[in-house]
Amino acid sequence: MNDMKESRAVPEAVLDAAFFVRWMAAAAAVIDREADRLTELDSPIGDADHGRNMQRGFAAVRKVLEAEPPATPGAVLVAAGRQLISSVGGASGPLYGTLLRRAGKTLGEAPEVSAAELRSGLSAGVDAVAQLGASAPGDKTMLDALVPAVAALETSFGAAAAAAEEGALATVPMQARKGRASYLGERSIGHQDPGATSSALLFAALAEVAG
Amino acid sequence: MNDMKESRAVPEAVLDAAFFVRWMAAAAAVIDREADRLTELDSPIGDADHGRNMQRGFAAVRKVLEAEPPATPGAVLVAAGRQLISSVGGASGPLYGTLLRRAGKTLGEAPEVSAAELRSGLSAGVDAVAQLGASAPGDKTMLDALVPAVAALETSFGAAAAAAEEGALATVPMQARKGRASYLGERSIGHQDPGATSSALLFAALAEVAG
Amino acid sequence: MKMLINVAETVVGDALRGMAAAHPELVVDAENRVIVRRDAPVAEKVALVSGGGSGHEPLHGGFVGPGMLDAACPGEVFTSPVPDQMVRAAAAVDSGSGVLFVVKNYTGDVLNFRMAVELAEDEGVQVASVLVDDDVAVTDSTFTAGRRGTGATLFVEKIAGAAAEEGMPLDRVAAVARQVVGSSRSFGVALSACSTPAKGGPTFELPSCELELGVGIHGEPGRERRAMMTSHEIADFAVDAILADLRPQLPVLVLVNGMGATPLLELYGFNAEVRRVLDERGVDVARTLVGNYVTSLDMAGCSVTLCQVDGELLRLWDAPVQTAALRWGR
Amino acid sequence: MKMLINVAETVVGDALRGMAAAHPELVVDAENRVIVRRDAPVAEKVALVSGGGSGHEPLHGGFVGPGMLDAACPGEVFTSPVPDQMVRAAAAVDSGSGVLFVVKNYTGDVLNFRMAVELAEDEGVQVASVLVDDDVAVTDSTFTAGRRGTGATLFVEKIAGAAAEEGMPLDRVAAVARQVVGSSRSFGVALSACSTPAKGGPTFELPSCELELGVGIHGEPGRERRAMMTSHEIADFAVDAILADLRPQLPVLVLVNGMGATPLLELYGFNAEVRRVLDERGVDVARTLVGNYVTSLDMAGCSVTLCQVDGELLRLWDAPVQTAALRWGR
Ligand SMILES: Nc1ncnc2c1ncn2[C@@H]1O[C@H](COP(=O)(O)OP(=O)(O)O)[C@@H](O)[C@H]1O
Ligand SMILES: Nc1ncnc2c1ncn2[C@@H]1O[C@H](COP(=O)(O)OP(=O)(O)O)[C@@H](O)[C@H]1O
Ligand SMILES: [Mg+2]
Ligand SMILES: [Mg+2]
Ligand SMILES: [Mg+2]
Ligand SMILES: [Mg+2]
Repeated sequence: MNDMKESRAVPEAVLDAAFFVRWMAAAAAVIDREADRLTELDSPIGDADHGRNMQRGFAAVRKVLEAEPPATPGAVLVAAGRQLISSVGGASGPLYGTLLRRAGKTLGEAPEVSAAELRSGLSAGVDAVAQLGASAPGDKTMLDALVPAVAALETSFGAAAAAAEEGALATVPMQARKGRASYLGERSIGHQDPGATSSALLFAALAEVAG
Repeated sequence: MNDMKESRAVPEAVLDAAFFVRWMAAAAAVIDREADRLTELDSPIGDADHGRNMQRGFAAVRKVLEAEPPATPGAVLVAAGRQLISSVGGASGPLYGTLLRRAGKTLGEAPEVSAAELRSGLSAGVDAVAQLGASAPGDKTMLDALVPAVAALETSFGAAAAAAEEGALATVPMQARKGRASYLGERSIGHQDPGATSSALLFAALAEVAG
Repeated sequence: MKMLINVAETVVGDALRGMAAAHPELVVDAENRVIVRRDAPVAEKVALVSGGGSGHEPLHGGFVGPGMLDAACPGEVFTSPVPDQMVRAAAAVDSGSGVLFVVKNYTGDVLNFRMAVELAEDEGVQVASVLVDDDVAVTDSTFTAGRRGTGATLFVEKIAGAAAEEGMPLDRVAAVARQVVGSSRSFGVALSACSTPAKGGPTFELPSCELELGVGIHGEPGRERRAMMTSHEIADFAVDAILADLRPQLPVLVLVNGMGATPLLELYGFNAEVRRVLDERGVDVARTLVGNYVTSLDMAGCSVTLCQVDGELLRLWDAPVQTAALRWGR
Repeated sequence: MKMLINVAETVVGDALRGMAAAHPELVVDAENRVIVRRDAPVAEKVALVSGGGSGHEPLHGGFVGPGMLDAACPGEVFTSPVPDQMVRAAAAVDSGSGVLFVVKNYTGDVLNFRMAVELAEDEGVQVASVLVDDDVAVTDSTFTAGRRGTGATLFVEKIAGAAAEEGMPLDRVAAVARQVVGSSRSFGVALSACSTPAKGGPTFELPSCELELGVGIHGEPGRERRAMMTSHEIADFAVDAILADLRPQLPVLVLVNGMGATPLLELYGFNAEVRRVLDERGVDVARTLVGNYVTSLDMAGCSVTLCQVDGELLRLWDAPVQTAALRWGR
């Protein structure tokens, strides 16, 4: 994913509903490819279902977006978020569902949004995740990828993808304080968080479609 | 066990109750030593309990004979047989129990018996086993060791032990027609019968105490 | 192989003490290894006694209680109990109306129960026996020890138990039991071997890509080893093996039985496939029971038992039963 | 790892179809994944709804029926169900007297049920929730997701179910449920990992000479790995871990629960050891339940749950229950 750092900065980009549909499709594709790895990561410190959960969720998202493509960026994200909530279950369903729904609601009904607007939308989504999960960066969760990614979005989609990836890697030495991995106490140290890893995939997909 | 072939012929021997108690004690000892092997043999073509069954039975036999040593050879075998029936269960309990009980009853109440009398007693016992088990030599059971052993007893205890051992080995290529191994059909071929093996141990113990 | 035990030697006795602690409605004699319903002997009632090797729990101890067995005699793991246990059990439950021994067809069980019949009759107890031999995997029965007794034992104990509870005399209860045996067939598969405490490891090796077809309940290998099959394929194979031997004209009771280590989630999924095959073959299902009832320690796998029932057998099946493992009705 | 399945993707749906075939007394909606007792909604009765990941069977679907749950929502294996299922279940069972959600404390379950509460209330259903968090293996709960919900769920569903059946109003039923949670503690051990269909193999590697102490019911490793222990030692460890947190002043209900692959023979033997420790520690036992009730697919191991009960809770425990997995009384 290093080459994504090279993606051009896109503060000037204007993103329409089709772009968001492409993002979700790319996310579904990369998650399909990486599902086994996500489940593997969820095995030593979780319950070995994260890959399947994400796969099921994004397959449902892709299906609903293909069947009835919403007219606005906000509507795409809201529909995707609702679909995740209705099809994933587990911790990741409501959390990712809330991330996208809140981001979508923040984008409002504009037919096109700027990269900066997307960044504020995602930022609001990440705040909602932290609130719902009662979690913060450093807890060894998806937030450890999401928070730096949204911050780096100021620079470029590629930078965001790279930051998410780095954030996911940074969860390895952490002791989990939220989610299933927290039950392991110190034994959670030394493993990469599956949710942070899937978050990195979502930003990789974003950089890919932007890129 | 090859050296047992060298045991002197003892048609002239006179065997008292103490001899029979020693036989049972020697049988208990050798079965203790070989219990795991018997269970191993019972594993591919049975239910992996023959060693434990025999061990439990002969431990009980030894205990009762030590606590109240019967006065006659016949009484020793009857008591041993009853003890096997009361403590083993499985197929081997009633079969070996019947073998010893019938042999003991055939010996009657004489305080000493000759080797020839022992042979007739065991011969009656083996007939009773065949009747109870509705089985015959060639069925891949204890009879494949017992029948040649009793025949060879005419020569010597050592010869009987050797014949029993040979009979046990001869079960390897047989297809089982009785007992649990018969459920396997052709897959029972190529394995030594655990009951024939424990019969060989009983005759090895007999040669040892005679020897 | 790790087990939740102290030492192999005390496994059965320990389990009986634990059973006594959990079931005040039973009298569990851990030393003599007899489990008796607390209100036995029940006046005017034929008593049912069964038993067999341990390792098949809840069979038989879990089936002691009103409407099913009056007593059970657990042997060592996979080893028939001894005649002394059976005689003691018969004496404890006989009300004077006689005792029915329910015997699974294994050489050991048959021989030990046969001796027990003689001894019990010597003590003045009237005894009848019924032999359960339902496993269609064992063929050529004239040249072998005959078919094994497996899942149908549950049907026999439940239905004959209900007949006894209704006050039928010994010969009628025995006849009902034999009717159930004649109407029942089973087929089992293993996805893994089991580990006995005495052996301390698996009773046979089964590669991770294969399964055993036609296994019994004592950790023996089956009649045939094949490449792993789907639940759909296993259901086809097992049901067809049964139907080749007994084509039901009447509705059937279905037992989808787990061998011990197969999750209930999978057993229910398998039941969906069993029902599909039965529908395809035109066999009506009257009742279905799914669970771990006639087990093989920690073996992974399952068996299917079908029992075709007329109105009378179905009524007896539906009659109330109050045991540790099977309960319904009032 | 071999499983008795077709493909991993359809495991839960297949199981529900098999459950529907076996249990005509339930309405099983395999597509929408809701299991409802057939006579729901029961007039004037508070309804109990629970749910969670699949793989813990008979929990929760096996506990649907008179005297216990009105509906259950099974998620994917080890994955919380989605809010839509819970809302659908609540709508199906609400008689107007309100619905109690019984939620095991896992982030996923908590978040999904929380969303369901909002949605159900939007639809005019009065909802209360109770969170089950009984696992003493999880410490430092202020810095973690808190204690896990495990075996006590059975006690909560049974006892609150009886309270609802008696006609108690929603706040009383919820209070009873919370009293059970407050009075219950559990501790679990694993002798092996389990294998999920999605992963196709063990969720962790456990050498043959070691066990995991303090495991949950989702195939996670425990808090600590040790050299294999005897049943005696495990009982000491588990019971003492519980008593260190809650020292019962009243008699207790004991659940000796199998994780799925541990034979009932071993569970009963383990119960003998649990009873011994409790006797030694001066804890009175009111009732004992031994079996596979809150499982972890094919994991070998067990858990102990104690629930201290006053006369009222004991009466509600003893009250009749008619579900697939738990039945007694009339
Ligand atoms: N409280 C929380 N806040 C933020 N993220 C969380 C929280 N709890 C769990 N997660 C994320 O969810 C991921 C696990 O998702 P998943 O495996 O799909 O659900 P479950 O844990 O229910 O099986 C974790 O790796 C972590 O990143
Ligand atoms: N019908 C029979 N006649 C003679 N011997 C038999 C018969 N059935 C079984 N056996 C013997 O019993 C042995 C098995 O004994 P054991 O393992 O103790 O009992 P079980 O088969 O009940 O587990 C077999 O190896 C065989 O030698
Ligand atoms: Mg997970
Ligand atoms: Mg054997
Ligand atoms: Mg045996
Ligand atoms: Mg999960």
